[in-house]
Amino acid sequence: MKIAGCTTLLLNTMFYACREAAISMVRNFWMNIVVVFVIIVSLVILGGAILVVLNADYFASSLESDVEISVFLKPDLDQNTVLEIGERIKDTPGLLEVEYISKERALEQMKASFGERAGILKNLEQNPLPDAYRIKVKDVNQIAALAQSFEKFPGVDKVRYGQGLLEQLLLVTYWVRLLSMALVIALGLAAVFLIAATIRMSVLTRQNEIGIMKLMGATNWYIRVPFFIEGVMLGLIGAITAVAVVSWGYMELLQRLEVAVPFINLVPETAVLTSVLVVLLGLGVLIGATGSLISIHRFLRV
Amino acid sequence: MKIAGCTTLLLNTMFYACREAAISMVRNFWMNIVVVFVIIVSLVILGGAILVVLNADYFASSLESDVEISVFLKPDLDQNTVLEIGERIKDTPGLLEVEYISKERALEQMKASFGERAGILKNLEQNPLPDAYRIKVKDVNQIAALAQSFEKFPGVDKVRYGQGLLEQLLLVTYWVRLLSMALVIALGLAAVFLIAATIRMSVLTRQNEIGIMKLMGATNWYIRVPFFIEGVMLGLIGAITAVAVVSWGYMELLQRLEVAVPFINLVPETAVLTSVLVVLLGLGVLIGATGSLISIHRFLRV
Amino acid sequence: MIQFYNVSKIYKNKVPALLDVTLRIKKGEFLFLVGPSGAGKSTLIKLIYREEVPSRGQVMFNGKNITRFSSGEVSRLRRKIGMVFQDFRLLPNKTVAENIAFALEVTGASRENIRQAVPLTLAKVGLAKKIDQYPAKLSGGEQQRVVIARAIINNPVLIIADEPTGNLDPDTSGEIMKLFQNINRSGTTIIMSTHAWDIVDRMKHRVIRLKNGKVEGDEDSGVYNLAT
Amino acid sequence: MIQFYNVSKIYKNKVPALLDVTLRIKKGEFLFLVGPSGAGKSTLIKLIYREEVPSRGQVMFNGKNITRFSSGEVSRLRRKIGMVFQDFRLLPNKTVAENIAFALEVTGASRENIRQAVPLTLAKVGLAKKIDQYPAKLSGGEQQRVVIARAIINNPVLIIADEPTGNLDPDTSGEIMKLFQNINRSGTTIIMSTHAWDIVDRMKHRVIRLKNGKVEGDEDSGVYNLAT
Ligand SMILES: Nc1ncnc2c1ncn2[C@@H]1O[C@H](COP(=O)(O)OP(=O)(O)OP(=O)(O)O)[C@@H](O)[C@H]1O
Ligand SMILES: Nc1ncnc2c1ncn2[C@@H]1O[C@H](COP(=O)(O)OP(=O)(O)OP(=O)(O)O)[C@@H](O)[C@H]1O
Ligand SMILES: [Mg+2]
Ligand SMILES: [Mg+2]
Repeated sequence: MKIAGCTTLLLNTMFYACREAAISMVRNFWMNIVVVFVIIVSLVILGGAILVVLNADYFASSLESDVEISVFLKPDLDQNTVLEIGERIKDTPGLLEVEYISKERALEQMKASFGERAGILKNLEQNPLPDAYRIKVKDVNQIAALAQSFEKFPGVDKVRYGQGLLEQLLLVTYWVRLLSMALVIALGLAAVFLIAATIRMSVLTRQNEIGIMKLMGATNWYIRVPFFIEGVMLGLIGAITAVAVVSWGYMELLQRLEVAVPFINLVPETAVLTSVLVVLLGLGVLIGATGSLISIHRFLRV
Repeated sequence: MKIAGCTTLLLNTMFYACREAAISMVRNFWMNIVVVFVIIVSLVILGGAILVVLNADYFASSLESDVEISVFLKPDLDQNTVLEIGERIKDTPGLLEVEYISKERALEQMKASFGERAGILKNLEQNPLPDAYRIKVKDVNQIAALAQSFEKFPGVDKVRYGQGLLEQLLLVTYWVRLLSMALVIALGLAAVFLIAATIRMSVLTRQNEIGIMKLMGATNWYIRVPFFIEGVMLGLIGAITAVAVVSWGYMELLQRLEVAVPFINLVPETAVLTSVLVVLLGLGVLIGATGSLISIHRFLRV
Repeated sequence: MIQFYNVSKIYKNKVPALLDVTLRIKKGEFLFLVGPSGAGKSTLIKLIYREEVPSRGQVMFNGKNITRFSSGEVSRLRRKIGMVFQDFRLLPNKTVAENIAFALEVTGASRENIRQAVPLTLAKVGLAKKIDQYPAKLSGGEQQRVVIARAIINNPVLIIADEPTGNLDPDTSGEIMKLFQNINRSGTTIIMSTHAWDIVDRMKHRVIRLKNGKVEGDEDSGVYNLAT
Repeated sequence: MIQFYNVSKIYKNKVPALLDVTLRIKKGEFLFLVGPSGAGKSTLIKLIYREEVPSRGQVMFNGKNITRFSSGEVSRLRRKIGMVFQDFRLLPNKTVAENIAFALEVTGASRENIRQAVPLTLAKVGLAKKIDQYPAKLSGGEQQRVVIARAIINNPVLIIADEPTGNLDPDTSGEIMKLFQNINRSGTTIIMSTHAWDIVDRMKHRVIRLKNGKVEGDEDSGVYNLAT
């Protein structure tokens, strides 16, 4: 009997809370438009930042995977020594791929890369190029150390890797990541702050009403729950819209870029969009909940 | 007598309006924090977008100025014919610079650009390169037409220009400009909308007060002016902060990039920052004024 | 001073608050408006103050049809009238002094003028002590007296008081009625709606009796006429 | 039922509203609280309702010290009391029906229950017609009757009415007093602050007279005692 009564009370209260939240949202329509707009802007920027980071990573990794160490051998080594060196290189941990490039193949490749101007190479008396190993590494950050160790191998003349360029590229991706991270954190906090301020505003404009409700014997939770629901709903609506905007925008960008600038490679949509979608939705709800809880906690004390 | 009275009335009214605006801003402190924050975010993004556009333009123009047409001459022309062709080229309108590159100079340049690998060119029996004219054009978009016309000159073997790459780069800068413009317009409108919504909120929370004031015989302007001042002040505060943030951020970026990635060239600060500063300040005030006027017009009718 | 010609007021939600009211109020009169709750007293007052416009008929003030007033003219009209609202309508974010001063500020009075008039007027309603309080910190009767002070501060030609003694004890009511009486003697017209039958019976002024939006009685030196 | 032990209330701005008040109210009593404007009547009432806490002394309700109540206990206390506020405190965004229903909703009453009780209670105060109006669209006296309806709807053990007839005409006041009388006969305690000397004199109940925050008189079947 008592438990049934409690359940009814709870149901009634939940019904009331949802109705109040809905009424408040309809009543403060314009105000909520502003809030949702702010959340949308925050989350779209957040989503944009995530996509930029993902694409920067993608770009960086595509660059990184192209980066190789070239180990040039001394001229006039016999075939055995060349193979021995190859074995020693292959035994080094941390490598992805080791390829032997004979000087003949190197010349052919050079001719191919010269294209039209290959005529320049036609009249060479002898092949001036050395034998070489081309090595791909697992972790780009290990590349300098590995190159140094190969340099000490007997029979090795020179070791080359895209030193300057690679380091600079790594720095760029580092900065892109750092800036985006900072932006993401700042915007996340800003959105929470904005929701909190908004719910606070909503609390303030209804201060009178809340005071009266308390005097009528409404408990704190009876008054708080609608604001909580309101905050979460605002966050959710903002997040859903932001997800739509980001998805649409990214897909549009992909399509246009594919036609216009085919040489730029972006992360293909499906993989990225689902993760962004989940992150944004979760964040929207989290922002709404945190924001409203902060305001409720600070401004709805007895 | 009457005019003096009017002046006093006006002075009193202005004094009252500024005091009311100030009181309202202090009283709605947290709400105003939100508004100013939104304006700051909008203007910072706006400023960021402007800087991106400016830098993209700068980058594009630095690329464009590098783009040239190479007119390769047929082999074995006598010196006079070579000079004649040079004169004909120079007579064509729309060119910036025409430079003669003899085949000897071309080979030297090639050797220089090969650097370490220049050894490959050491054993050449004869210079395989042709004489050429290198031409810079005024308008990049004219480049294809000009190249075609040069191709028809007698004594000209081939005409080359960075076709594929240039076209793609032009497309990229076009897209950057288009997207930034869209972003700038969207954000400007969004900021106006937000200010309008905020002032409207401020009007709504004070609706009761406004009603009472009207009943006390206050004229419409007496009630409107404080809101207008409030809107302009909010816009101004937001703009000043945004200017500070953008200036600081850009200067910081410039400094860091100079140390970290010296090969990236950004527009040097002073020239850019002053214009951005002026644009943002003006926009802030404009946004504040427009926003409050919209709200006042729509929600403060008699 | 004021004429109603066949005035009806039907609110938006179809509530007929006043029906075909015709009456004339002369300058310098002291007039009681009585009638049961919901009879239309406040509505009649709101029509004079142009807070509402009549659905039918005309309201004239000093020979001008106020129904057709522009927003500027309405402001000017209201500045001439001292109004005691039934529901007070004090500005919650202003102190008692600021609330009263506001009625002078809108007329463009000098600050010197305001600084002198405010404490003087507050003293008249017995609230000198409460000058710097906010309305929410006052008792019901104290708030009502602030509203009365605000209505009389700029020496209006007409004072309209909508149940000005509803929250006052009989002694304080008596003081306020004496104040009104004095103001009336100096030439100001006073219209007062009230349920205080003892005051009406004692003061012997003109009484207009409303019921269901119609004028049921209009007597010089009348009485409240209790049904019971 | 209610005991005050040496209760003083000094508001934050140093206003002494109640000074050393000791009194005892028994279950089933009908009690008038009288005194001049600003005497401390509303303050005394707010202390029972736990809208304010005493600066010194204790207030007991049914043997419990309500000064020490937690927020949940305060809510439960308030749900047992029907309160008529001097300044109405109606929810402006709810209709008359919703306002009254709210007092039942907080007690967790079923919706069926609420749907039946609301029109019944409104009829008791003579406002059946206004059930779907918003408070702003009602006359002063009608709003006051909505507040009364809200106070009595959940059959509270105690009704506290702060000047419940300030905006009502004598006839309607009489009806409301009859209603209170009937509720009181069925065992409900009633505390009513008022300036209506005629009602106090006629009904002959216990009268507590406050002045400057002190109890100046406490008589069974007393009268208002006009100074004049
Ligand atoms: N703004 C409004 N919108 C709709 N109806 C209204 C409005 N104001 C008043 N009414 C209705 O008009 C009628 C007359 O109201 P009015 O306020 O004039 O009464 P009153 O004589 O002042 O009563 P009281 O003595 O209770 O103040 C009432 O039935 C009331 O419900
Ligand atoms: N919230 C408050 N803060 C400060 N002072 C207050 C507050 N409420 C009331 N007072 C002061 O306390 C005193 C008693 O006020 P109270 O409201 O109890 O009077 P009252 O007897 O109800 O008067 P009335 O008959 O006018 O309603 C008054 O001087 C009033 O100004
Ligand atoms: Mg009225
Ligand atoms: Mg009181």
